[in-house]
Amino acid sequence: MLDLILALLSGAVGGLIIAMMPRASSRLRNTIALIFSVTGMAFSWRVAQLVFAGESIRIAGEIGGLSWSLEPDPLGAVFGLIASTLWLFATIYSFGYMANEKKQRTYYTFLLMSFSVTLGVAFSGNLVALYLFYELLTFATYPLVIHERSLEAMKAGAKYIIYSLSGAGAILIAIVVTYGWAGNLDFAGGPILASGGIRPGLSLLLALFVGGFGVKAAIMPLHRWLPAAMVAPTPVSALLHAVAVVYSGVYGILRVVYSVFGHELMGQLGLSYVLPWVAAFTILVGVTIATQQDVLKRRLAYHTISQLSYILLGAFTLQPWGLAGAMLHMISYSTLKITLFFGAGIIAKQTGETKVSKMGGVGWQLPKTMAAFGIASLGMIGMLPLNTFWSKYYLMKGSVAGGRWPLALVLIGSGVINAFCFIPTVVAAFTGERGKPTAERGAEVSLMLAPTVLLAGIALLIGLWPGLVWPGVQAVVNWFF
Amino acid sequence: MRDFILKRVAALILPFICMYGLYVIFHGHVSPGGSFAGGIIVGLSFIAFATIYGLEKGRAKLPETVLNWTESYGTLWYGIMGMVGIVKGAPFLANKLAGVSLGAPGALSSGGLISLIGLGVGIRVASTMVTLFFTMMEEEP
Amino acid sequence: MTATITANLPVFVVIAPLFVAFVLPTFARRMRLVESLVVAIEAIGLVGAGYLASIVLMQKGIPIIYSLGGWSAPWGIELEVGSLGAFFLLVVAAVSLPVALFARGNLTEEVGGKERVTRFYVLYLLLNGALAGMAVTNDLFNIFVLVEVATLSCCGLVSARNHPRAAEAAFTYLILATLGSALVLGGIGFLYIITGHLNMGFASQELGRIWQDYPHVVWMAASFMLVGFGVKSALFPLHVWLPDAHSTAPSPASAILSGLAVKGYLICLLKVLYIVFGHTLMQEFAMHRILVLLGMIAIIAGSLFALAQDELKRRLAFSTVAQVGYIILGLGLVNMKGLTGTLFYLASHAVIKSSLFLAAGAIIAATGKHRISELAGIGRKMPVTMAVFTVGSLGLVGIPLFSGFIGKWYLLLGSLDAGHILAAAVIIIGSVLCAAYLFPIIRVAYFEPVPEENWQDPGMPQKIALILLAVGVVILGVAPGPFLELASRAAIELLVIK
Amino acid sequence: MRILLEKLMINYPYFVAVILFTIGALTVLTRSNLFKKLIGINIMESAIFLMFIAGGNIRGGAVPILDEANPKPLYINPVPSALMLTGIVVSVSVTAFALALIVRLYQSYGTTDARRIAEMRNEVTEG
Amino acid sequence: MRLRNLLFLLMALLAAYVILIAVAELPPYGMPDNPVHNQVSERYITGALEDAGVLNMVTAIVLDYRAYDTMFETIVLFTAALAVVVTLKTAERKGGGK
Amino acid sequence: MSILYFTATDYRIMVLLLILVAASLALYFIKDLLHAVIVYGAYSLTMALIWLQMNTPDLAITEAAAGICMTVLMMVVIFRTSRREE
Repeated sequence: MLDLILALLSGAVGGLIIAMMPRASSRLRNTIALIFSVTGMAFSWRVAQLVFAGESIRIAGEIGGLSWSLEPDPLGAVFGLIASTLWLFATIYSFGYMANEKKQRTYYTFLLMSFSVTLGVAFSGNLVALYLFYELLTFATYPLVIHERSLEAMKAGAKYIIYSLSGAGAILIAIVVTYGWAGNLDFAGGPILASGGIRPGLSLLLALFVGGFGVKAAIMPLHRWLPAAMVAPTPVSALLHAVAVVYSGVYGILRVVYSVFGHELMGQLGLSYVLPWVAAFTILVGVTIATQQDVLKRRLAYHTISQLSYILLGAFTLQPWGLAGAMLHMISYSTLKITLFFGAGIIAKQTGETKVSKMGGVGWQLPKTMAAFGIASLGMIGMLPLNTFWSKYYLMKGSVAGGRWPLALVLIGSGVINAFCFIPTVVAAFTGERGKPTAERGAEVSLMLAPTVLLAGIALLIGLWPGLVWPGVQAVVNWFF
Repeated sequence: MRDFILKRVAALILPFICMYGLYVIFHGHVSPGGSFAGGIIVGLSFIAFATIYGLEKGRAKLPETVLNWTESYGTLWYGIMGMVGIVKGAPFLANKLAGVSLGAPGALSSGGLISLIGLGVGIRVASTMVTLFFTMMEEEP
Repeated sequence: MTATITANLPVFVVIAPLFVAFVLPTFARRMRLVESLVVAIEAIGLVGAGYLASIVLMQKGIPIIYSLGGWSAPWGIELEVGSLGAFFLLVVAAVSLPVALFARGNLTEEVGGKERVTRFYVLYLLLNGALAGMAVTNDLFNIFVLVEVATLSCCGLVSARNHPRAAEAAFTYLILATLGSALVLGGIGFLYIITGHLNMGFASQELGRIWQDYPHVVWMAASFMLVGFGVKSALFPLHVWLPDAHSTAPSPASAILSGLAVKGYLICLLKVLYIVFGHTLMQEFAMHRILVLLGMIAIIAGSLFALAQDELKRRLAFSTVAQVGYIILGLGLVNMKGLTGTLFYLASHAVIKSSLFLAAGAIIAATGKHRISELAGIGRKMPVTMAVFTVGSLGLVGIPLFSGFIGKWYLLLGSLDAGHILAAAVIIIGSVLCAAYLFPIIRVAYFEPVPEENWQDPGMPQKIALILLAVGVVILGVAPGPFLELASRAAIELLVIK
Repeated sequence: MRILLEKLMINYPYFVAVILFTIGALTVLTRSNLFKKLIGINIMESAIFLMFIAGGNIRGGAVPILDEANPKPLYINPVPSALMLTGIVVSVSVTAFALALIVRLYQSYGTTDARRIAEMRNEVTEG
Repeated sequence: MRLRNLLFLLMALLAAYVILIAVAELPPYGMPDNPVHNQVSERYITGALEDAGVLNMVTAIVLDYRAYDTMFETIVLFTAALAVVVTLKTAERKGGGK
Repeated sequence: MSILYFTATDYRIMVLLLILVAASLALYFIKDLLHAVIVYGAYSLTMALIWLQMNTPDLAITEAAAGICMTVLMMVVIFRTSRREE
């Protein structure tokens, strides 16, 4: 109980403390941010440990006749683990990346605030709390998106807000309908709508839910805010728009599929035959568009859109193996994608290059960065020594088990396109004149480099020893099946 | 406007118009008419005075402060009459229930509080009319 | 003594502000005294309304009936403090106190000298008394007279601003509002001629007995009432007077007009529709569908108009048009959740919109700028004001933890119960549009370069008033307990009448 | 239609009230002079009064004032007259206030025509 | 402008027609057994003398049975006078004395 | 229709109502404001006569007084503002 509260509060308290100190030196501010990130991470690890141990933690209350509750289950715990761990890395990376930027106070305040809110999404125990934190996440991250304060940033921010609020509105209607039908909104007692059986309008409800959460999960027709939001500073793009915010959308869809409808009810709906193909479409089209992009961050953004749908695909197969694959992909993809973004950030910061076509020879200037980048690129294809191999393996297994073997082909095909997407960049980076690695010196670069390399290492480690994360995945699968 | 005959005739008639207004106010409860109509008639007599003798003389008859006070306290008078009921332990604006003697039917003093309220309303309607007229006449465009 | 006051409280909450209003003009010169008296009487009114509400809550559905002059219901005028009355009384008292506090010492620029300010206060108190009267009255003709007092004092408040545009807006408002009250009177006339009763309860009983004989008359009476009160409360196609009137009035007047006066007319409409006609008759004549349709149109159109405005107060005024749409829509969802949502939304919008208008007034008074595009960086210069504005905006958009959310939640529940999926969608679209027209203001205020000028937060009483309203928004959103209880009780009472 | 007209013959005061109401509303909505709008409002209100009073009237009824010497068998309904007394006061008040606003507008714009006032206001805002 | 007036005229005629249909349905004018003449007006007619002590029933209603309405009626007049003064008296009164 | 019978009072009221309609139409069309106000005075006096015919003398007196009062106020304002123009 206390662990849960502390995990949730640490980010908010840290953000408030930073907001209260307008004149603090950047060293002090960094220290505070670090301390609170670490405590937040530690307590969410502790919560996860308790949850996997089978203990139930529950905080509940009521707002105006609406009861809310915080009650992490294995799925929430895994999301919390991913978010809190990567948050620490991103915070450390920010110390280097943001060292010479302006408006650091606002940046760190809202970075820590969104940490709290994301954990809130992860640990929410019913739809009301989920909706509340989901809505708050939009507002907590908005100042980070428009951090540049340029016209482009403002436009991107407006787009982000409007898309998110529209999605949240759809979710609100869906929640109201669910409440009207089932009378309770708690996740704990099994799938909410399962007891009511099949009824007309259920497909529409599912479409509302998926559409609403799909905005943040960047499902293909609803993805347009994500490339626009790439104007944010790199750590923000890396963390929020590759992991935390989009994962909250993905997490919402997982919740809807497995906690609101339940896989049995889902299986009876006609829509459940369509949704995997929507995901497959997004996978292929997203990655294809990504290969056309020249700006590295935009390429990464479209690539994110594509990869998120792997997770959704796994979820929509409604098979234990598929869910396992989705969970594994959630874990492994996040480490790799953050590595890629961090690498892109270092390249942009140290050489000023943002376009892929002009990155020839960058590798000689930034060998360590490009090495990590290369490892992550290989991971995106799904090569063996890396963790994504396992997730793809289980995803394919799930789709074949669900009788939809063409989906497996989609996965293989997208792996090939992924190869086209990043490998040429890495190869080109190591061609051309062989310069000296001068750009990788200094405290700031090492602050950025350390998390990058470390994350690449973690990805490799998980790939070599998937048993490290398997218990968590197992717990989630057992929880829902 | 400064016609001599007009002034003389007005001097003869206007007091009677005013008296007639007061009559209408006082006899509101036994015959047609009532405080509102009577009040307007009284007000109109003053308005006619001011039109014929000039605005300054009219103002001198009824200074702004007097009008201000009649208006405010004339409206309050209604409330005070209503409070009589509450003081006597009956609801607001009670008349018979408050134990006020209703008097002999048809007499001028009948009706308990009704005639008192009517008097207050009549006076304040008259003063409102005069205020409206003066305000609209006075302000220079 | 105490017993007398308690027994007569339903009438005291109405006449207390009026009595103060009558004596106020005679000491116009002593500004301090006038201001303190106004704030004091508002505070007393709040205490009285709170006491009445607590009694009503404790009595569990038995309304307090007060017969004026001792004449019982069909003969005399009857005041009824049920859940609905107590609810609206509480809203009126809770909003008008901070607004009166805000007006302290702030009016001379917009209104003029001491005498004019005193008259402004008198009109303010008269409006207040009329609104309180609307909350508790149970008589059709009394509603008309109260509506007239409210209309005239509203127009007076608008024209109190010493500016030709204010006079023009007041004239348009006066003409259209009088047209509306003529229609209301006509509706009352129809009802009176066919039922012979002016008391709402008796008229309703009689109407239930004889409505088959006069179907067209009933329909016409309802549409007269709807159009009449619709003009007064700025229902969408009839809203033409509102933007001018509410944006040119002095800021406290805009706050009270948008926050409360419009709500007063809506409460009257609600009483007429649900008490006199009753929900069975409403459904019989399909009035509820018309209301839902009008509400949906108003939400969308008002929001789109608001988006197009660059002047701060005009944008807020058009937003009122949109929010009235929500309340009308909720009136059409003839079920318990929808009515609860409407009533709660009415209260929350009263608090929110007055806080927004007061904040806008403080900004305009401090900077002299009326346009949103000129307000860059104001959030840094006037932190309290802008924080209140932000809280108000979040509440209006319907973010959880703020008051608008709970209202919208119940409206959504109600519209789905009534089977209006489209209405639910429009409610959500309205929220998104609301975000689209309010958040740019906040963005401009906080995330754009800070100007050089020395702009400052308003003085202490104004700050307290703003903070009180913001706290109200948050409290209504986090712990709406008694308010929600009263609203849902009122909804139940309105639905079981027939 | 014929039945309608027949019924309207019986209810002729109501019929005239509706006509007056329509003329008044048209005057308010189509005439741009402020005085005309004001007069239109007054016509509308008096139409409503007419409807009320006609509703309370009885053919052959007596004036509602008791005459103790020779009591009448049938008095008309006194309620509408009482209500309309209030209504007349209201319309007087509205008229007075509207006249004051007209004076104020004339001071500012030099005209009492709504259309010209709107034009002048637009010029002022643009300039 | 012409077109607009024509439109208004058509709308007004339509509205008048609709109202006329409703009005034709009202109880016949001037009949003693109309629903208006119920126990309420009966009480006012027979009880005015006893309850209020006045001969004029209208006065009895205005100032006794429904005195609350009349109070608000005077308040309407008060409000109007005040509003007129607020609108027209833009300058402060000259001189200090009252 | 058996109840369609008119008494002398009815005919008087009908004539007065016709005058009323004529006056209101005139008010719609008259351009000269001063004339319009005079017609308005006639209108409200006709109204007072109708009240008298309808057995409500209280209302008749009040209407007459109020009509005169309104006419006077309107005249004052017309003299002070835009005399004789529309």
